[in-house]
Amino acid sequence: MKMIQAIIRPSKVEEVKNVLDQAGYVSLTSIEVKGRGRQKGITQIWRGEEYKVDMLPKVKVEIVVPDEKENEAIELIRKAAYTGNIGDGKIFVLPVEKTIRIRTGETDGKAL
Amino acid sequence: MKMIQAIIRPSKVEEVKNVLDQAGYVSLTSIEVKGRGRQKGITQIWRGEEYKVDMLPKVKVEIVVPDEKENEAIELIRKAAYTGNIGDGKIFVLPVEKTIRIRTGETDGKAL
Amino acid sequence: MKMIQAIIRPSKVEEVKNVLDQAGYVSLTSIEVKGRGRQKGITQIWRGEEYKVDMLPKVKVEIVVPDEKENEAIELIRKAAYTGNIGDGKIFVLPVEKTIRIRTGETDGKAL
Amino acid sequence: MKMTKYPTIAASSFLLLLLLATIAMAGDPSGSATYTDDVAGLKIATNFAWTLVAAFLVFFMQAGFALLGAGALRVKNTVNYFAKSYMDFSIGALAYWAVGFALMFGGSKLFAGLEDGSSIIGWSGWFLSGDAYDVSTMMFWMFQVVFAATAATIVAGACAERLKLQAYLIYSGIVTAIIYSIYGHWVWGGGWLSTLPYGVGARDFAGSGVVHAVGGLVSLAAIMLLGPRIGKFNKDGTPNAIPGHDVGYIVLGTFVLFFGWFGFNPGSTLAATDLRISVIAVNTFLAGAAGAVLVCYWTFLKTKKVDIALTCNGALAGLVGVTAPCAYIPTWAAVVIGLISGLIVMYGIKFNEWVLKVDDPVGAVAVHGYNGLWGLLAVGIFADGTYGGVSGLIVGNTGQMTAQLIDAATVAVWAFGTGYILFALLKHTVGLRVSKEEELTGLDMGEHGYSAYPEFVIQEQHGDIIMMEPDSRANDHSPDGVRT
Amino acid sequence: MKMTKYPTIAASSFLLLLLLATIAMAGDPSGSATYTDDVAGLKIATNFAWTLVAAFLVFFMQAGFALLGAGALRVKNTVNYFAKSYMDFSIGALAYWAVGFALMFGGSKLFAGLEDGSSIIGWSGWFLSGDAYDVSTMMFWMFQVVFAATAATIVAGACAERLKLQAYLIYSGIVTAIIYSIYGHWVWGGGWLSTLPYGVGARDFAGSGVVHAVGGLVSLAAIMLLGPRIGKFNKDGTPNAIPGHDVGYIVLGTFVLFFGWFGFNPGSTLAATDLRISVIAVNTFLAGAAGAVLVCYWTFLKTKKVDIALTCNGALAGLVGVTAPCAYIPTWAAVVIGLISGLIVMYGIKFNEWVLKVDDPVGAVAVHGYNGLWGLLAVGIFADGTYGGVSGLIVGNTGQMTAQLIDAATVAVWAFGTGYILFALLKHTVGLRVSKEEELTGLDMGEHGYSAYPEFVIQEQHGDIIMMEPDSRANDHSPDGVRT
Amino acid sequence: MKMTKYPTIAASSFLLLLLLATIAMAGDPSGSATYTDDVAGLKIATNFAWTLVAAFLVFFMQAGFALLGAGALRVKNTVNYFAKSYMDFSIGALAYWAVGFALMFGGSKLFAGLEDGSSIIGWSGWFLSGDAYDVSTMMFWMFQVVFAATAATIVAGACAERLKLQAYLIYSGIVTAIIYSIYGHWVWGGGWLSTLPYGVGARDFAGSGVVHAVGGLVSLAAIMLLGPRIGKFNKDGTPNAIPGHDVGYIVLGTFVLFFGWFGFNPGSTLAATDLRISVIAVNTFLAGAAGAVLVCYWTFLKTKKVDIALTCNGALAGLVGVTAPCAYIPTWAAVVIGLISGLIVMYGIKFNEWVLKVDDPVGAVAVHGYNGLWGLLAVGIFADGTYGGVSGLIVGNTGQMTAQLIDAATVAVWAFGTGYILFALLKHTVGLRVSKEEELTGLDMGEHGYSAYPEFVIQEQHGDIIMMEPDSRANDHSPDGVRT
Ligand SMILES: Nc1ncnc2c1ncn2[C@@H]1O[C@H](COP(=O)(O)OP(=O)(O)O)[C@@H](O)[C@H]1O
Ligand SMILES: Nc1ncnc2c1ncn2[C@@H]1O[C@H](COP(=O)(O)OP(=O)(O)O)[C@@H](O)[C@H]1O
Ligand SMILES: Nc1ncnc2c1ncn2[C@@H]1O[C@H](COP(=O)(O)OP(=O)(O)O)[C@@H](O)[C@H]1O
Repeated sequence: MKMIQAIIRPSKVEEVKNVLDQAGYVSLTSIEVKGRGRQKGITQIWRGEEYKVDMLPKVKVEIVVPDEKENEAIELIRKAAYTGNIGDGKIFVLPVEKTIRIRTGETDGKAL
Repeated sequence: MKMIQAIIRPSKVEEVKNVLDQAGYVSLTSIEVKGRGRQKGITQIWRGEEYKVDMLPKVKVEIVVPDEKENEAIELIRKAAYTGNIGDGKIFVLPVEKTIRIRTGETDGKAL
Repeated sequence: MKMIQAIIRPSKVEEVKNVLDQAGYVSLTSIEVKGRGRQKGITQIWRGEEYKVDMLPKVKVEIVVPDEKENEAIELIRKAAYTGNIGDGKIFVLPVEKTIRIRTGETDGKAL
Repeated sequence: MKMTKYPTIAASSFLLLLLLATIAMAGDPSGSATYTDDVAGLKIATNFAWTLVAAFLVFFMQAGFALLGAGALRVKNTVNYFAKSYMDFSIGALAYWAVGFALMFGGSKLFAGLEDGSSIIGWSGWFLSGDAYDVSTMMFWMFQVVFAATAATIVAGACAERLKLQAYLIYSGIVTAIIYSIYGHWVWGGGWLSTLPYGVGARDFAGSGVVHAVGGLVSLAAIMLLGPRIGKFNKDGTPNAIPGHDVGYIVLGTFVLFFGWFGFNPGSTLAATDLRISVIAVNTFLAGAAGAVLVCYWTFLKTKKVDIALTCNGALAGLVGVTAPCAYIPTWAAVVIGLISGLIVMYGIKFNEWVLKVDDPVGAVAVHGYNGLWGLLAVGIFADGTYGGVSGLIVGNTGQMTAQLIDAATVAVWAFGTGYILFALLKHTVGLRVSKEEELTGLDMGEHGYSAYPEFVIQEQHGDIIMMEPDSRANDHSPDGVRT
Repeated sequence: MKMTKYPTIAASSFLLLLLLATIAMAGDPSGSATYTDDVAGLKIATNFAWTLVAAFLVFFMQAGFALLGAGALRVKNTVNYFAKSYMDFSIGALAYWAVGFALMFGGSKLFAGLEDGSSIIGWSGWFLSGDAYDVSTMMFWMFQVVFAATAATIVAGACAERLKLQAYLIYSGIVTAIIYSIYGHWVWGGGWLSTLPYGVGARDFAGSGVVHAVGGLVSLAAIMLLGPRIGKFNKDGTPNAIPGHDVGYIVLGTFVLFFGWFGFNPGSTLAATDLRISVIAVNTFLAGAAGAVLVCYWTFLKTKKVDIALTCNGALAGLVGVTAPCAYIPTWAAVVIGLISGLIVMYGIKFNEWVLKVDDPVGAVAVHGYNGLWGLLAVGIFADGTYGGVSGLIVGNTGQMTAQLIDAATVAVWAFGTGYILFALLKHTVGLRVSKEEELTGLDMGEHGYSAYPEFVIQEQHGDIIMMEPDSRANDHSPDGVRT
Repeated sequence: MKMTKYPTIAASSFLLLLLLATIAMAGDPSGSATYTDDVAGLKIATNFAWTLVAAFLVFFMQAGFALLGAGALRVKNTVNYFAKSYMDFSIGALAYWAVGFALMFGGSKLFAGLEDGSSIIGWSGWFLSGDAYDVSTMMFWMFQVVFAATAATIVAGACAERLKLQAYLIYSGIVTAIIYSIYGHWVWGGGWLSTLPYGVGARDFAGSGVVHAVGGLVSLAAIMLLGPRIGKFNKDGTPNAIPGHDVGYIVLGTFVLFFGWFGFNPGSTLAATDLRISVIAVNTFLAGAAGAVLVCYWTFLKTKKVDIALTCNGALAGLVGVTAPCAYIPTWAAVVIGLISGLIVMYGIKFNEWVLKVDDPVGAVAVHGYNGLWGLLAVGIFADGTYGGVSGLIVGNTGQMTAQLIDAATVAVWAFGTGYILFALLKHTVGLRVSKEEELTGLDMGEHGYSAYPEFVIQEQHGDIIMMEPDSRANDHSPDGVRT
């Protein structure tokens, strides 16, 4: 199994979730993060002084899928999160060795 | 080493922590997340309109253990987080290649 | 590629980021977490009663690097996050199988 | 205000006294001519104190509006709403000082410097200069300006989360200086509505119509032209809930508004020597309480939950509804008015969302607009003849109701009409709406360059919301952890 | 209120004047018979203005209670607490209008429409109808209703985080309409306590007993029947700290309450022509300040930290303690009373948690209950005879102390007893407590279907708390990053 | 206050009347000798009511200061700031009761018990005991103590996020009891500044100098000795922005302060029978509005953003600027004063950060210090001679300006000088500054042992901030998601 971690714009979360939902990937976890990448940060103002915040709010969506679904899920996320502008984010894939559903004790394939 | 990621109910965090503590697993990290699984979400109300929120607050507990402790730790968490109702959550196990304690520079086994 | 997860003091985040920045590691993600380790927690007071909070606020910095940069990045973080006191935190290294830049579709090396 | 409020008991009125004095002698900037060390002078001083303290309370309502609105919006638009709330009274104060007051009370001859005007419009007292540099005129201005600011601020809530700040700032000055002031002239400035040949003429004691209906109906025109927020309506036209970010702010704002209303209504006598102030205060309290109680129980019976945000709207609805009649009615009528106001606000919000399909994030149209109209009619129904010679249907009098109907129709046409024209003009000049990108990111970043709570970790709510199918509502009320 | 407050100087009192007037002529709804254009009329108007403004300030205390309580609770119960705070005054207003006022002041003959009643209970003035439709009666009602609402709201804090909303709403009406009003009759409505044959009879100037002790001791009965929150006590019976979610709300709530107290105490003369108002205001300020200073330094000396949440309780304790005696004492006594109040609240909270083992999330029992009783006794100690003929121990008089002791004992028995019966009845009918599941999830979801701050990321605190062993307290104060 | 405010119209003044009465008869604790049932007595009662209500409003400003400051700071120092805000008025009240009032008004002979003192310092009225146990003296004390507390609290904001609580608590008592009171004696207590032989002597109607300049300039001395917060200045001396954690608190605090200012300025007549109160209220409103409007548009034109936090400072600047002249000027002058105040605050903040290189987290020095001085001079410029015999440059009179310049110079030297000495002494005794570790962790944990919002997930902001190079400002305003 793989854990797909997608770091995306907050404004794209809804779209990503909907797309995954429709394709049958209902289960997922999301986390508020802050990130820095090629995007340079945005200018803010405080009492007349301008300054730049280089860590921007992003959302990390984590979804664990069976190996064979990896590419499909990545493609779905990529398309839904795309705007073409810097700051669109990144997807990381990590190996998952075991999955257990707490309620039933089922493992791996059955637990997803 | 393994990183055990358990996504559990917020109301079960205390119990999980206590159980781990007593079994000698003091060190751990927790993160507030929102998740969607088989649980369908809960109904909320705003100015007379009912709606459903499908992402529910969960807590992700991360604990890195030596390979041989993996199963014990999983069992402890599973029992403590169990209620038998949908929404109990899931446990994922990821491989960890290296661990370093910042204060001492010790690595791996010694760093846990 | 590797995902380096460093759990550090909130007051050290700025230093860690600056050091990484100067060494060319601009991209990273940070998450607010709470953690328990050897550090025993701190005493707090509420309406005249003292109590101890055992989960302390920490920041988890995640940075994905090519395999060959792993050690350099770890060293940089370790030095910047070091105070020598309990609570300095830990670094975990996880394998990453794939990286995709959403904007361009580039993968792996190019996506970092 | 005075003339139109109780002309039939004018002989016993302190203001007439002042009137005679001030007209005879032009402006008295120091007050040393107006005040004399006897019963007459002391009476003036007592009423100055009363009116000014009431004005200060009404001023504080601005904070209530700011809180109420901000709490009902999402985090990303909080700074923007606070900025609008803050700036509208600042700009409004200058606009009303320069122009509005003269349009509204010129020709009323109520105080020095207000000599010139017709029954349609006034034209004296500009900049409070000349003879209007007078302690009595200033006392009166102070009470009036806080009302003018209230009318303007109502619109901020209805248009929130998408209206350009720049358009708002322009709008704000124009409503205060012109739309509000001209209609106000007709009712409180001695204009034609106050002298209608039915009953004693149209009566709107503390401004259900002048303040609230104007604000609420300009709001309606504005949100029609502005369109709903992204995500408010689904493709099939059904509305989505977009919950506010701080329920504490909503409740606190309602408390502050309720508190300020005790300046708004009882203060509108401009005189503590008019002892009816106590009845007015009691009626105000009871109507607000009744509006809240109705909504609280109604929603509880329907959903088994107490919807406190809607209940707060119910309280405000009751307060708006009783604002016009508060001086003329017995206490039981205040309770009845409040209960009906509660119904109006609940069904008014549903009507706006499901029938008109307009998006009013704070419920301003239902709270202020519909209940403002209701308040005008309530005068014609419940006035019991014990005060100001105003008698309504409950004492068998129909003439007053005619006057009130004309007034309600007039304000509906005037406020909606001028509001529509104003916002249409703005739409084709500076533009009404922020870009889609800015709306999604939030107006705080776009218009202000900072966010309200930069150190708190925030999560977008909107992406998680699924509206309930009307038929699936019965089940699934289970909280987290209950098998469904 | 009047009769019992300073009967010995009744001749100089404006109310008696009114009394004569109103009794002779039945209700005067317009005020035109009560007000006359001379010194007598103007005096009435001045006192109307004073009393009404004071009533408005007291009304605003509701916002203070809401903030104070909400800040001391966890996020997951915030909406619920705000809802209780908001609804109790709404329901209370209607209950007091219908029933409470008539029970409390019927027979006092203070104003028109209050003729019938005995020294145990009153029975006239229902619904403010009939002769009670009178400007003076209404002025008086307005001041009284805000006090009645205060008594009810105190209990909300003590029972927070676990009491069913439905039980609370029923409770709220009954306390305001009956428990509060009947005891109030005995002290302020001309009842038996005010005419005790010791000193000048029991005196409770602005309600340490009538308002605060009643609220605080009903609270004690309620939390005994209700039981502690899950997690408050360990198996060995030691209490855990459950910190509140917003210290800013606690401080802000205290400011608002302090502000409102300037209506509560000085307003209780019902007359600005009673110039003692200035002494009352000063005593109020000093006692509140002294209570805060004591707690601030006491906790600092013990823990090297300033416990501002507890300090706010100290300020309120001082205010409660001085509420009964504020009119009768010199300024140094106000300072002493405030200091002692600070001690009472600190040790009262400890006593409740460690000895009684009851769970009072906001400290209502100690702040209002114990200090309410202390205030009654303080009259018997510190009254210096300069006002209302009330002389206490410091001027060598023991009779007044006897009356105060009887009053204190009476309120303790009455409030605790009726409170216990009421909550026991509720427990066996609608039930007092939410389900364990709902308590853990929070009452906001269970009773209201939404959370207070839906966009903020929240973390449960309770799971992280370990109470300190009493002997391990010395070490380990180190902040994050210091080697321990 | 009185004597210096309108000595030339003293004959018509109610206070003189009181004066004659009280001096003849020593303290009147019950008020029964002061109040008589006639026009004279009623006048006193009316003015008591007015002054006390105004004092209550000024008291409430403490909540405004607390909110304003807390909102402008980081989460980790919120409890500490609230604690300072709360404790300074508590300690200040006791200090002013014991010592300050006697130093300030002793010898003024304004009321009973204030007989002894010189033109430099007073020495009677300690502890409000002896003859000062008098209703009129108490009324006066109540109004004065809330002003004293205001002066002290201003410094809390300037020193926030690094000043030891213990040092603050000591400072607070000393400023209120001594530094504020002695200078206050010179201006309001009949001291030498009020009797300067230029114009009618120095005039500071409601305390631009006495309250605000004192607070603001003591602040300047304090922050010079204290040094900037860690991270405020870069190695090259350029300042960094450290945004506040809650913009809502800033706006709400400003609303509360504005509301309270209507007690501060109009209340300073101590008399509703001085009908100039209406002009004062209007001028107060207009100056505050003008200050806000100027800053709002000025920043908008420069940055295309509306900086609402700075705009709130603009409103307060206008209010501070008009505080001294509010009684003496026509309305257009209030607008002009407010506009200039807006400029002063914007450039004052820049001057402090870029030239003096001091760190004032809330802008207290610019808002209160610089605008306090401006207010004193504005009297000399804009007084139009219609009130109190004060005539400035606009009516061709230069004498008054001389007096005002002397006053401004005096307060600058006195407040900065004594403030510097006091903080230098504290620095070498208890120490001014918390440890570096505590500052980084936040004063909430270090001084109080808890955090303001324990259940909210908080992220440090400071680490993310990069100041803009002055030349790189033009580009890169794009919100998230726009290609840069
Ligand atoms: N190497 C990395 N390690 C960890 N997080 C990263 C890394 N690269 C990017 N991110 C995360 O992805 C987010 C988006 O990256 P960004 O560079 O803005 O996208 P792009 O360059 O593809 O337009 C960043 O804000 C950061 O949170
Ligand atoms: N495949 C997955 N990938 C990522 N997170 C998941 C996945 N499945 C479940 N989760 C997380 O676990 C939480 C609990 O899952 P849920 O389906 O409610 O449990 P169960 O179905 O076992 O009762 C979800 O809210 C989500 O955060
Ligand atoms: N085995 C572990 N699994 C997960 N998180 C850990 C583990 N060990 C430490 N941590 C995280 O690292 C943080 C710092 O650890 P700590 O024990 O205080 O450091 P040290 O002991 O090296 O001084 C903890 O607060 C926790 O969040």
